[in-house]
Amino acid sequence: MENKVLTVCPYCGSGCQMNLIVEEGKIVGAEPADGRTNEGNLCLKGHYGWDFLNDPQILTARIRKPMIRKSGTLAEVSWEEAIQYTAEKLTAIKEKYGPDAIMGTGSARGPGNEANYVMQKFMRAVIGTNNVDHCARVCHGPSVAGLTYSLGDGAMSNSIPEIEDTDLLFIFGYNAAVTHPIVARRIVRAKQKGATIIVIDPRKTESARIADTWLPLKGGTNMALVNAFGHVLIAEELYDKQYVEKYVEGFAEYKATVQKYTPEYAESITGVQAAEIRKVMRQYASANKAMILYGMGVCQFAQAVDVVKGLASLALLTGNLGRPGVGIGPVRGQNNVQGSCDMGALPNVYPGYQSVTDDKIRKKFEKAWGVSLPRKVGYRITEIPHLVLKEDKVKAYYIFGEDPVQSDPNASEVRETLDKLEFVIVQDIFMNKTALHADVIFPATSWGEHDGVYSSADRGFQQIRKAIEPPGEAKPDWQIISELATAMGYPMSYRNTEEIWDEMRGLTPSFAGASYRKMEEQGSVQWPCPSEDHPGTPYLYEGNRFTTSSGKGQLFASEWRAPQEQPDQEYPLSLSTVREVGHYSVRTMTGNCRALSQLSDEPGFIQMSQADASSLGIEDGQLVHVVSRRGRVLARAQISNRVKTGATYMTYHFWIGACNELTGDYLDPVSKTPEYKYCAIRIEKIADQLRAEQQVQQEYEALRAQMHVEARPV
Amino acid sequence: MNNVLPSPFVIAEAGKCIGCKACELACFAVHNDHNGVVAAVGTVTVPVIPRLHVVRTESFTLPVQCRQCENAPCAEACPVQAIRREEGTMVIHEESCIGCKGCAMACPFGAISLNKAFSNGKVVPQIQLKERQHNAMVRSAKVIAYKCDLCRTRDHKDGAMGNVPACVEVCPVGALSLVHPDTSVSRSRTAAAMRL
Amino acid sequence: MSYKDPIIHIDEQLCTGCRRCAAVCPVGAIIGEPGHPQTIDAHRCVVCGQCVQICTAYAADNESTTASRAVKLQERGQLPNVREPLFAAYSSGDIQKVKAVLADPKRFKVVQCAPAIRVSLAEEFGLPFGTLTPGKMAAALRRLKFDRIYDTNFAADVTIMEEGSELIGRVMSGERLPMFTSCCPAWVKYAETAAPELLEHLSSCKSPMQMAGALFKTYGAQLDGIAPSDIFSVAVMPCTCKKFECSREEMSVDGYREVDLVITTRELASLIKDQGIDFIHLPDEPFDSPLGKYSGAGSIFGATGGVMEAAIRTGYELITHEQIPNLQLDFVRGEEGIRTAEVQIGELELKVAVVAGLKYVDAVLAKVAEGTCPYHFIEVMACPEGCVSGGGQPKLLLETQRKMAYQARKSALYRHDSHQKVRKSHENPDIIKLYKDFLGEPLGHTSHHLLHTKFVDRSFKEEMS
Amino acid sequence: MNRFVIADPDKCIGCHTCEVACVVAHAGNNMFLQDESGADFYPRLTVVETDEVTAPVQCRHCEDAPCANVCPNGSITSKDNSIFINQDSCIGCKTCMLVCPYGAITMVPAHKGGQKQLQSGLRSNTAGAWRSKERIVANKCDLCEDSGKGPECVRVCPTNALQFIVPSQIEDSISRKRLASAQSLLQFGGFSRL
Repeated sequence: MENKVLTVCPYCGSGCQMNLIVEEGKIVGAEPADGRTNEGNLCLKGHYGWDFLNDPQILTARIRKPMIRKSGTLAEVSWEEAIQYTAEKLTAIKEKYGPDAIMGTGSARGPGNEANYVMQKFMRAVIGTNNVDHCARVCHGPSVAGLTYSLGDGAMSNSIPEIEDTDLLFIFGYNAAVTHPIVARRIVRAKQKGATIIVIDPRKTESARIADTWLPLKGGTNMALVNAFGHVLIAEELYDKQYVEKYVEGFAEYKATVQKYTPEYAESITGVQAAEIRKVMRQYASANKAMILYGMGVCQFAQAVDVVKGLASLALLTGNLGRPGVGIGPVRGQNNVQGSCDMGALPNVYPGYQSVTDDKIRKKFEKAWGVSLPRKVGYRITEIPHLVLKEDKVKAYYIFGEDPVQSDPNASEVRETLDKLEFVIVQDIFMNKTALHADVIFPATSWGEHDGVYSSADRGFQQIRKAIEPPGEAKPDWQIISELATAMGYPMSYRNTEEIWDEMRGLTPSFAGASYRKMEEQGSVQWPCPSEDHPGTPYLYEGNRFTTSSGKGQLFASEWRAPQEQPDQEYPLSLSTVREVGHYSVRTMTGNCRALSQLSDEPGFIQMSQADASSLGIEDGQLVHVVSRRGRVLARAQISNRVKTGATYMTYHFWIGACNELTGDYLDPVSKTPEYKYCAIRIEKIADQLRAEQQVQQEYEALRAQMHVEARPV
Repeated sequence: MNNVLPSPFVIAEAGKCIGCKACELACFAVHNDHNGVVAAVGTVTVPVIPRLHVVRTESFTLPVQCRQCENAPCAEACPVQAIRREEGTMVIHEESCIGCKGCAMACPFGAISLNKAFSNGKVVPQIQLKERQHNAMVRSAKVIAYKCDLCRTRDHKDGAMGNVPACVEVCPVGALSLVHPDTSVSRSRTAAAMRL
Repeated sequence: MSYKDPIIHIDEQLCTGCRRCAAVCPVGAIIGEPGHPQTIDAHRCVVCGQCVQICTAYAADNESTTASRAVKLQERGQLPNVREPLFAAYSSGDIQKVKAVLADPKRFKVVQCAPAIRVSLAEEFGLPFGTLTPGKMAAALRRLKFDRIYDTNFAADVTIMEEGSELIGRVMSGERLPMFTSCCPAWVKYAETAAPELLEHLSSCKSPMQMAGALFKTYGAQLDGIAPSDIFSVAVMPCTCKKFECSREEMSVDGYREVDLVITTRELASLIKDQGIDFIHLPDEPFDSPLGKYSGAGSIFGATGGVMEAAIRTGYELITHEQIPNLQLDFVRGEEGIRTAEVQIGELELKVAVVAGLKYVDAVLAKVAEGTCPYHFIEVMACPEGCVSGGGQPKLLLETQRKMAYQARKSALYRHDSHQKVRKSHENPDIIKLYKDFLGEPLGHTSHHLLHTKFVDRSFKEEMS
Repeated sequence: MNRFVIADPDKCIGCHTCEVACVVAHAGNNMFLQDESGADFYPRLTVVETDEVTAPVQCRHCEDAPCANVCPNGSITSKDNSIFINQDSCIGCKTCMLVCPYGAITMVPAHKGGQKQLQSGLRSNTAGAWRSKERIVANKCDLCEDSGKGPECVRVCPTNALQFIVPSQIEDSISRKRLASAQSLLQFGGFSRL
């Protein structure tokens, strides 16, 4: 019997709705549904990215039972034992070192909002620390920080469907075709409808290819360019004086900072022609509706929050906010990274971005949760290596649905950190590189095996639904955490996700009206949704009332700082980490999908210019060594005439060609987001290609064995 | 002599055309020596495949034909370089054409059409390509792209007037003309100057 | 009237309303708005077929709005394997019927071809304009299984005998002058429709085709010992109006149709192709005697001025009993329009006019009605250059070649004439024999019965059914 | 005339969904359900990315298909308005691949019922052992004829960059363009003055 289960795609923040087709308890197919953002379309991951649920053991094996490290090796144990053991260990560490010695993560991926709510509640109410953070830190952390400062809310101001109805799209460091094909669809439609498209990207992305103007800036010069944009708006009096006067603050300081960033000065830094800088700003300022979209090309630099604020300032200067088809859009990378932020899996805020340092708010949560809560802002995940290795402050790490060894920069340092920690808990669906360092492993249910709510990148709450039974003894994340909390003396007895959701709504004014029923009825509810009779909010800042403390938009500019590590003689090329369209995040899911894994497989690629390849004598498709000060990996050369000479790109999904073995851990001072987009490397040609290919095969087999993949029949 | 002369082309004049299709017929007549088409209609044994097309609507009628584009999209679209510029005319080499339809789709004027190739009054068969017809595998018909070639290969001995394409010559109302861009532009300039 | 089919049609699915046909129609019978399909006023239409010749609105293969080609061919009375394009203006065909009769061994099939066929038929097979092929034509007809290959040219010689005698009589008596020729059925129909009061000015002679038809089923039948009822008489004509003429009620002899079916040059060509006859490589074969033997005078009937020239050659000698000094009468040869001349025949200064193109005849008729027309004898041909430019002739793809084609066909006729041993109708030995053995004398009783007719007033539209 | 699929580079975002769809459509959904994970992956269209263009390239089902015209044993035929490769009779001579001006044909191991087909006679020596050689056959877009649902790539493309062109559409498009080009001339007149 065929049965269709309506749910939301687990890949990327586009929030595409889809049906899983279930036959006899197994998923046999997927088809697009008519969701608000996807309108009956899916990309390849949505269409063909569900069969990891059948545990095909391609890259890594599903975790089916709890495990405890006993005398060095992981051994399967019962749930009781695992929970009891973990509760005791955490309690002991808390007693010995204090609650702030324990760090926990949220998960921006499969678990959903309820699990994140329970996790942050666990850390805050049970452990007693604000040490909860998650991978938003390594992606759109700067957006949350920057946009909260500038406008009030750390999310897309406008909705994905509005993209196609704007007059001008200003796309900065955002490769939608690869990261969000279904958002790229809107860009294509905007172009077809006549919008002007301006793309700022060092690479000729698909958006750049169809753009009216493409500004190929040098990597690591964003701030200089954004300052120059502001300079032109003011110097040529293109900005909306009335709007600035009425709704915006900080103009004088802003003007003073951007003063020296003449287009000519910016050209000397960015390589973008001064005339082009002027031209695009004239277009941007004169468009009736202009929308900024940006991505990791903005956020994954050590100077990221400043650039986010700088981009928001451009929208503020031109009055491109508070209406449909305008605004600024950080399109979130992971399916529920918006949601894990919404749920307060961040060290400084409770659900709904309520500050942990605000006494009134803290009292509300203390009353609801029946405990006293910590006042101090917690640690960020990117600080953990330093806090463990250098300051010895963190002793236990509860890693929930993340794989920092693969996803965080400077992997060898992350491994060292994990090994030094006294106690590491990994809660996940598949074996991964981080799990190899775990003391306890909790098997969790996957997307498709549990209910919940995801937040799409444009603030849309949407329900995910259980389609099949989980394998082995896997349990929903919220249930595992609840059992652990109970074992630690703080009973949690949720019966289902709706109970958790309703508790969360009761404590979060801006989400208060987003009930399951409303989601069911509307398909999607965009926050803020303060009351039961409120339909949700497609675009923020109606009437140009900003949610900053003063109610006004905040202009901000800052001096440009060069990336921390510059290419030199020894490491003459720059490396930026990117994504590829057929894979997702650390690849535990897509790497276990038959079609997707065959479209592109280990060891992954390093994209380079023809000129660089020629000077190194490298041919397309050859294996090469990529070396940085921090590591050395194998990757396959992909020669492209869309990249600049001197620049290289690696996708971060691959386990053999793991680019985060190479990346540096330089952080943005505000958001603590690492500089993934810029480090120095060199490429070494490999003479014996055949041997290198064999090496890749051997490494792959070894990895798979480590990941508990059963030996494949020859 | 560094200037590349733009190609001449045939164009129709709105308001004059009466829709008689004499141009289509003439076009066909002068391009089918190899099919034994001579002067009389009775010598025609193949379908009339014109290289210009009279468009008719409720309000007007006008023939449309190749504009001999300088940056011909058809030639760009051709994967086998069967479309080439020869003596100022964009010519489709029928022997090379593989019937891929790319040129017809690329042409913004709709000036290219695909049709069966004929020789000696018979369909030209494929070399090998066969299709099933009535339970037997038979050689398919070769299909090629057709478009205006300004009658460049036309035999002008039979009462033709110099190098004027047949369509221009037969139009009973003078709605078609062969335009030489260089001379017409200079004439327009002169005319504009005289109006000053 | 016995005919139902108006013969000339405009296919409304194909007509683009360019009205080029209206421009060539001599009688203004084509009605319609520009850009919309035209219709034919059958009452006015003289069935000359000039519209069929000019029409360029062909059926494109891919027009989904039109009926299938097979259906149209059937409607048009054409053979199903005809491969030439179909045009909006067309004449109904009879070739399917001819084909059926030819397959019938019980019928005695007799055929005649008009003078203009032998100078144009070859064009249908790709030969140059005006290629003269009487021998191949006869050979082709024989291969089509006609039992007797007779010829209209023979009857043209008879026409000269009868019409010449009639002219002499009228000139002598001064009655009913001027006298108009009556060979062209379109002209006759026009006269009957537009000027019934002047019908007595027409020669009472039937056309050569009808004379031939009448003789085939009488004299011919006797010669071959065949019952007239077994004879099937086909005429190949350059003319669409001949189909109308042969169906006129009065065109019968002793209860038999004089001509059973008329087909056009184009229809004959389609039948030759249908039968797989390699026309180009046929040997030259003679016509059958005696009704297929003709003089040069008979052959020039196909061109404007030809009847006049032939009549003068014979009339001169009948009146003067002297040999005509010059056989080539260039003053009556020419193109579209009116040509006049005065010919000194003994004492008589014969005033003649030649009208080529029906549209020029109105001026002449007006003069006749006024009684101020100075001519004795007027030849009228409805088509622009006589039968060579008839509506049933090979249709041209290129308008630009029309003049050249007509010129070439006419030259071929005159060349044919000049190569004949006998160039005057009254010197044709078979004509002499015909009168001796069968007719007696021109305008005699038998002639009157078989070769002369009366014309009808067709000015009332109601007559059309 | 033949039907074919063609991409609009102005809409293509290079997401490769079409390629995966192609493989899945030809493997059947059991591709996801088999225990063996080594299923072959041979898309019949290929996304090409150059500096200027991004678009999948696939068989144009040429009317005068050069592939069919060079096929030595009639394995490529015209069928239901498409050019069809009979993989059962293909001898793997590769000539079709060479002559295709679109690069739309690739040589792939033949499969039947999910199993790689081996040759009965021909053996090859790999790593010191003699084994029956795989059958290698020509592979290209077949318009997903067997599915009865039309080309899967067209169905899944998220930006509608792929179009399934049927002959009447070409005719219609040409007619539309003719009409438009005629209309564009209406406002002018008197070219003969030039």
